[in-house]
Amino acid sequence: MSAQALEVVADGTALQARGLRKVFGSGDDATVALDGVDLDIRAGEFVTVVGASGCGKSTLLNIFAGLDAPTSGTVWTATKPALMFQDATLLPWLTAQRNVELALKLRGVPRAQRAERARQLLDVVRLTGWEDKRPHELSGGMRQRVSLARCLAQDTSIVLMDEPLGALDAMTRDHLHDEIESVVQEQNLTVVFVTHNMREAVRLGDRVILMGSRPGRIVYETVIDLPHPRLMDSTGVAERAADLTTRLKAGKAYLEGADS
Amino acid sequence: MSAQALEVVADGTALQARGLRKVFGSGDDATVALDGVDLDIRAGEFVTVVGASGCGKSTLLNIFAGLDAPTSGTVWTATKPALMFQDATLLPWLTAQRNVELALKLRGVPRAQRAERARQLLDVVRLTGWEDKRPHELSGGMRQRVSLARCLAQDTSIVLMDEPLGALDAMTRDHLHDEIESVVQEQNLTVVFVTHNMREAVRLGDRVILMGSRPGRIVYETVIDLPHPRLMDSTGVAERAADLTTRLKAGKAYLEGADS
Amino acid sequence: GSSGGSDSSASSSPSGEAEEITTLRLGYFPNLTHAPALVGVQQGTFKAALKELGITVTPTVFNAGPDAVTALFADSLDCSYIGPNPAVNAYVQSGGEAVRVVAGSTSAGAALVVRPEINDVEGMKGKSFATPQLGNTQDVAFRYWLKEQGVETTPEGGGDVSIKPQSNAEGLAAYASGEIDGAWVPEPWVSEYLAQGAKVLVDEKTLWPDGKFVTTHIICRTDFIAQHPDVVAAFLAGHVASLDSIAADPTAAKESFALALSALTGSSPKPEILDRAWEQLEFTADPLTGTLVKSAEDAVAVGLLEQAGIDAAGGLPGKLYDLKILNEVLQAAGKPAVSS
Amino acid sequence: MSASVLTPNVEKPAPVRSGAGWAPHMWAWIWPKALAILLVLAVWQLVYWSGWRPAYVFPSPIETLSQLGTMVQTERFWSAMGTTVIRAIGGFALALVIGTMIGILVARITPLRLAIGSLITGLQTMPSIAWFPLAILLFGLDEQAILFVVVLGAAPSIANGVISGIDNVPPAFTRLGRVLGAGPVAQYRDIVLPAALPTYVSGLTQGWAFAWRSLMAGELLVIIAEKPSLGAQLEFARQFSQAPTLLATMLVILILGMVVDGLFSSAARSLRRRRGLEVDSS
Amino acid sequence: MSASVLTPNVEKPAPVRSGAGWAPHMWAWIWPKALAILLVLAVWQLVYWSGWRPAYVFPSPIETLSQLGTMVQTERFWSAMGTTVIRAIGGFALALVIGTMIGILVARITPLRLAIGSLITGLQTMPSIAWFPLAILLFGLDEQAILFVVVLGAAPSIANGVISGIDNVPPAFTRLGRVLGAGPVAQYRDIVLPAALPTYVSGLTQGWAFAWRSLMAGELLVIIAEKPSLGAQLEFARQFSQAPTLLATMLVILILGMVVDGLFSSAARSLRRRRGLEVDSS
Ligand SMILES: Nc1ncnc2c1ncn2[C@@H]1O[C@H](COP(=O)(O)OP(=O)(O)OP(=O)(O)O)[C@@H](O)[C@H]1O
Ligand SMILES: Nc1ncnc2c1ncn2[C@@H]1O[C@H](COP(=O)(O)OP(=O)(O)OP(=O)(O)O)[C@@H](O)[C@H]1O
Ligand SMILES: [Mg+2]
Ligand SMILES: [Mg+2]
Repeated sequence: MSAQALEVVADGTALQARGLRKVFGSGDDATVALDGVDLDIRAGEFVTVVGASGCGKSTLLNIFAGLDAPTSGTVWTATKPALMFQDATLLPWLTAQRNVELALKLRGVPRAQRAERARQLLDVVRLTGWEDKRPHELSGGMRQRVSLARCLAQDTSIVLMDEPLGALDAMTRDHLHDEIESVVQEQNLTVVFVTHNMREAVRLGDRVILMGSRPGRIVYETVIDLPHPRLMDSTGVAERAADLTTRLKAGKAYLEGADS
Repeated sequence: MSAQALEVVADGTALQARGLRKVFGSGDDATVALDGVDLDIRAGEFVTVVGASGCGKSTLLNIFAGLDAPTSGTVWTATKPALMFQDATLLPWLTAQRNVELALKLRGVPRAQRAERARQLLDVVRLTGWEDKRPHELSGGMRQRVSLARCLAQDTSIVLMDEPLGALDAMTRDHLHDEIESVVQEQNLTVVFVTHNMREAVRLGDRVILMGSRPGRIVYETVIDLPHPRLMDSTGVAERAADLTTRLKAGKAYLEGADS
Repeated sequence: GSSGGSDSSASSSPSGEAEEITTLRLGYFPNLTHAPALVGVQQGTFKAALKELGITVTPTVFNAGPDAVTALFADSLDCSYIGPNPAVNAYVQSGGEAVRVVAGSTSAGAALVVRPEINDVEGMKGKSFATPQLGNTQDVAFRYWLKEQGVETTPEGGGDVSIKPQSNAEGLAAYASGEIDGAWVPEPWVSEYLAQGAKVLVDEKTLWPDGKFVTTHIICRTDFIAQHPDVVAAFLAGHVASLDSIAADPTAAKESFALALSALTGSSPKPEILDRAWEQLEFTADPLTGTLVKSAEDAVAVGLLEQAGIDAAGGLPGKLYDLKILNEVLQAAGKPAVSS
Repeated sequence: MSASVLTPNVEKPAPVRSGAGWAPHMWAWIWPKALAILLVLAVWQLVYWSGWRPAYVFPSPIETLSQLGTMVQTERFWSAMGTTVIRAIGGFALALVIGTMIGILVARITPLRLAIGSLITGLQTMPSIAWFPLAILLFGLDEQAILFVVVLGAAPSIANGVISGIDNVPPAFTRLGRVLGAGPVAQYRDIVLPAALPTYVSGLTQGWAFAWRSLMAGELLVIIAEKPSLGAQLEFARQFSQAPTLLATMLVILILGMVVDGLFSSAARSLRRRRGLEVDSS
Repeated sequence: MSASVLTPNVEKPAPVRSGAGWAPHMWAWIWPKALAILLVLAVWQLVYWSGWRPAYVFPSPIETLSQLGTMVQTERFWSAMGTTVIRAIGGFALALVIGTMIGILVARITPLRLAIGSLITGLQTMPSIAWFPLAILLFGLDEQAILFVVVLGAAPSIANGVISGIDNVPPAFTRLGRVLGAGPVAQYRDIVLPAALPTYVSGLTQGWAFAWRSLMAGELLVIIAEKPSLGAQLEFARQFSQAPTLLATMLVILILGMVVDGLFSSAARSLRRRRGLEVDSS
C-alpha cells in the first residue's frame, strides 16, 4: 500500500468527485441530500468541511468511503479511505484495546504487534489505563476517542473524519489537534475532516469547504495559508473563522426547515 | 404538579445533593466516578457544568434523574426531572413526530393535543418538514434536535441536559440558545446543562460549575452576572470564558490518564 | 426370488446370491401377542436352534408395524413377528414381492368390551367406541360386525355408532373419564377394560370357525427365504420350540415374558391382568390363512382396503404364504402340517 | 492524467427503484427456488434410477408428484388440509396470546422468572404424546383436546421468544422510558415490546413449527367424525406403508411451512426496514 | 427547611456487592422455585382429593413422587437417562454445527436464501415420524438413524435462530466492518457473528427443545433391550397406562429441560452483561 500511496503523492490527486448527487427515498418523500458536488483533493491535503446540521456532510463522507453509492456521479480514490463515523460505533463485546486491535487485525498486522500498537494509539488519545474497559463502561467522550484511535490504526493514506472531536472538552481537543496534526504530517495523510467548529476548521485545514443545505452542495471554499503551528485562540485563526462564519450565514438556507 | 412547582419556587430549592459518591465496579477494577459532590440549585436557576471528558458529568445527571443510585450520598429534587441523554436515544420505530409525542403521551397529554404540541416543539428545533422521518433517516444533528424537542415536551420544572447542542453547527446552536432561554424563562425552569463549550456555558448559565476528574468533583463555581441578552461572541462572555478555561486547566488532572 | 427382492439383495450383497451371514435379524414388538418371540429370546430357544448353523440372533424391537416393514424393505431386517395388517400392507405395497408369511404365532384374544349397562347393539347406538387404529384388524372386525348387525358407520367415525380410533392407552383413559362407552381391542387391553368394570359383549372368538383367527404371525423377506432356507428353517424350529415351551409350562413362560417385557419397556402388566389375558390367547404355528383372507375381504367391504391394490399384488392369499419350510419343520418334529 | 492512479470506489451504480420493474423482481425471487427444486428432483430421480432401493420404499419423484396430483383433486384432501390449517391457526393464535402474556409476565417479574422461567423450557421439551392422557382427562375426545396439545407445544416457545426479545432490549431504551415517566404498563407497551418486536416476530416461526408438530401428533389423539386431517393422513400413509402418499403428504407439509415462513419473514423484514435495520443498497 | 418540599429521588440504596453474601443470594434464587413447586403440588393434591378422576388415571403427587423415588433407585433409570442425555447432546452438537453453518450460508448468500430460506422452516414443521422411513433407509436400525432424526429436528431451528440473529445485527456494525476492510470471512467472524451471539444463544434453547422432542420420538424407532431410554420409557408408560410412571418420567424430562435452560440462559446473561445489555442495579 505504501508504494501505491507514494505513486499518488507523485501524481498529486488522492480523491476526485464528479457530479455527485445523492437522493434518499423516492417520489414525494425523496430527500436530495447532495447535488452537483465536484471536488479534487490533493494527496497530503487537509480539507475541513463545515456546514449546517443535515446539509449532507456525513452522506458525502459515506460516499467517499464507498459505503453508499451515489445516485449519480462518481468518486475515485487513490486507496480505500479510513472513515471515522459520527457516532463512535464501537463493538460492545470488545474492550477499548480490542476495538482498536480489530482495525489492525483486519489490515493484517501480525498478532504480536497489535497489542503494542493499539496501546500506543490509546495513549495518543489519552486513554492509557482504560484499555480493558468495554464501551458501556466508558463516557461518551472516551468512546469517541477510542473510535479516533481505531481510525488512526487503519494505516491508509486517506482518512475521513466525521466530527471526530465533537464530544470532547476544549483541552482534550487542543491536545488531539496537535496529535492529529503530527500523525498527518508524519504519514503524509490526506484528510477530510468534518466539524461544526469553524475555528477548528481553520486551525487544522489547508483548505476549508463550506457546504449549503437542501440540496447539500459546496458553496464556498478557501485555502488557509496561515503559518503553522496555529492556535485555536490566535487572532489569525479567529479572524478567518469569523469571516467564514459570516459567509456561511450569508449562504442561504443554512438551517433546513427555515424556508418552509 | 404546577402547584407543587410553585411551592418549590416559594421555598427556593429545586435540587439538593449531599455527599454524592459513585463507584462503578468493585475491587481493583473499580472506577470512582464521583466523590464528595454537594450541590444546591435554586428553583429557576440555570446551572451549566463544564469538565473534562470522563470526569463524571453524565453520571451526575443520571443520579439527579434517579436513573442510577449513588454509592453513597443523597439527592432530593422538587419534582422528577427531565433528562436529555448525551446520545439522542430516539426510538427507531417511531417517526420524529411520534418520538416527541411519546413524551407527551407518557405525561398524560390527551391525544388530540399531542400532535399539535409536538409539531410546535419540532418547529422550535427547526425540524418542520421532517416530522415523518424515522431516526435512521435523519442526520446526527437532526436526531439531537428531536431529542431536545422531546426533552422540552416533558413539562417538568427541572430539566437536565447532557451536551444537548454538541452535534450542531454554530448557527443552529445560536438559534437554540435563544429558544432554550425563552422557554426556560417562560416556564421558570430549573436547568442543569452540561457542555464542553465554555462560551456556551457562560452565555446560558446563571452559574457555571467546573468539574475535575478522578474522582469527579466540583472544583470551582461562579455566578455569571452578565446582563441578558448575552451573545456568544460578545467580549463579556469571551472574557469570562477565557478566565474559566484557565481555572479549569489549572485544576489538576483535567485529562484522565494524564497522571498515569 | 423376485425382481424387487433380488434388487435389494444385490445392493446389500455385492458377493452374489447366497451371501454369507452370521446373524439373523429378527424383529418383534413388546406386546403380549408377540409372547412367543419374547419368550423364545428370553429362554434362548432361538439361539439354541440357530447354533448349529453358526448363526446368532439379533433381536430388534419395534414400537410400530410400519417401521418394521420399512426395515424389511430396506434390508435392515430379515424376519419379523408382526400383525396381519402391516403384513398385508407390506405385501400389497410391494406388489406382492417383498415379504412372505412363513408361520403363525398367535391366535384370538380380542373382544368388544362395553359398559355394563349396554346389553346389545341397540344399546350401542348414539354412543362412541374405540378401536386401536383405523383399518387395523380389530377396527375392521368391529366395523364388519356392526355392518352385519345393520348399523351404519363411516371410516371417519360417523354413523349410528361412532367409532373413534385411538391408541389403546388413550382409549382406556377415555373410558375412565366417560368419553367412550367401550372398545374393540386386543389383549391385554380387554382385561384392562374388564378391570375397570367393563364387560365383554362380543368375544371375537365366537365369530370365527373353531374360535381361531390370526393375531400375530411371522414374515420374512422373500429373498432371504430364497437365499437362506436353512436359516429360516432353524429359526422356525426355534419358534416351534418356543411355542412348545409355552404350552408345556405356561407359568414359566409368563415369567419369562414378564421379565423380557420389563427389560425392554421398564413396565409390564399387573399379574392378574396378565393371567387373564394369557388365557384368552392361543399360541400356534398355524398362520390361519383363511382368517386373514376373510379379514382382508371384510376390510374391503367396509371401505378400508382397496381391492385393486390386492389384485395388483396377485390377490390374497396369492403368494403371501410360503409355508413349505414350516411344514418341513413341523414334520421333523412329528407335528401335523398346516395348509395355506 | 491523475485519474489513472485512482480507482472508482463504488463500482456498482445505486439501485434504481422504479415502479415498472415487477417482472424482473419476481424473476429474481423465483429462479433460486426453481433451481433448488429442480436440483432436488434431479438428485432424487438419479438416486431412484440407480436402483438404490426398491420403488415401493423409495418411489420416484414422478410417482410422488403424480400421487400429489391425484391427491389434490380429491375433496377429501382439501377438507383435511382445511381442518388442519384451521386447527393450526386457532391453536397458534391461542398459544400466541397465552405465550406472549406469560413471556411478558415472566420477563418482568423477577420472582416469577426465578420460579417458572426454566419451567417454560422444561415444558417446551415435553413431547406432545406425554400430554395425551391429560388432554383426554381435561377435555375429552374433542377438538379442545387437540387444541390443548397444540397450545402446550407452542406457547412455551413463544414465551421464550418474548423473554429473549425483552432481555435483548437495549437498556438505553428502558432508561429513556423511566426518564419519560413511563409506569410499568407504559414502559412495556411503549418501549420494551416495540423494541423487542423484530426478534419476537422472527421467533414466531419457531412457535409455529412447535404448534404444527404438536398438531401433527395431536391429530392422532382422536380422529373426529367427518374430519380428515393432514396429521391423520400422514400417519395412515405410514401405517399402510404407502411411500408415495407419505412423501406427497410430506411435500404438502413442507409447502405449507414455507408459505408460513414467507409470511413471518416478510413481516420481520418490513419491521426491520422501517427501523433502518435492513439496508436496501449495500 | 428547604428539604421539606424535596423528595429523595433514589430511595433504595445502591446494591452493595460483597463476597460474603452467598447464602442470601442462594435463598433469593431458591424460594420462588420452592414456592412454585409447593403450589403446584398443593393444587394437584387438592384436585386428587376432590375425586375428580379415578386414581389409576390421575394419581396423587405422593404416589408419583414415590414412583419417582423408586425409579431413581434403579440402575435401569440411570442407564436410560444416560443413554438419552448422551444421544441428545450428540445430536444437538451435530445439529449445532450443521444448523449454524447452514444459517450462516443462507443469511449471507442471497440466492441461497431465496432458494432454501423458507425450506428451513418447512423442515422445521415436519414431524419426526415422517423421517423414520428415510432414517431406516439411510442408516438402518442404528444409533445413527436416531441421530439423523434428532439433527433433522434441531438443525432447522438452530439455522433459523442464526438467520434471525444475523438479520437483526445493526447495519452500523457491518458498515464498520466494511470500512475497516473486512473481507467476507472476517466480516462474519469478527463482526456479524459476535453481534448476533446473544440472540443466537437465547435461541439455542429452542434448538435444544426441538432436539429433545425429536429424540423422544426417535428413540421409538428401535428399542434396544440393553439400552433403555427415556423416550421408550415415556412411550411404554403411556402404552401400559401406568399413570404414576408416566408422570414421574414427565417430571424427569421437565427437570432436565430446566437444567439445560439454566445453562443456556446463564450463558446468555453473562454475554449480555459483558456488553452492558443487562443492568445489575436499576
Ligand atoms: N438513510 C437515510 N435515509 C433518508 N434520508 C437520509 C438518510 N441519511 C441521511 N438522510 C438525509 O440526508 C440529509 C443529509 O444527512 P447527513 O447525515 O449527511 O447530514 P450532516 O451534514 O452529516 O448533518 P449533521 O451535521 O447533523 O451530522 C439529511 O436531510 C438527512 O435527513
Ligand atoms: N456503567 C459504567 N460502568 C463502569 N464505569 C462507568 C460506567 N459509566 C461511567 N463510567 C465511568 O465513570 C466515569 C465518568 O463517566 P461519565 O460518563 O459520567 O463522564 P462524562 O463526564 O459524562 O464524560 P464525557 O464528557 O466524555 O461524556 C468515566 O471514567 C467512565 O469510565
Ligand atoms: Mg453528520
Ligand atoms: Mg457524558
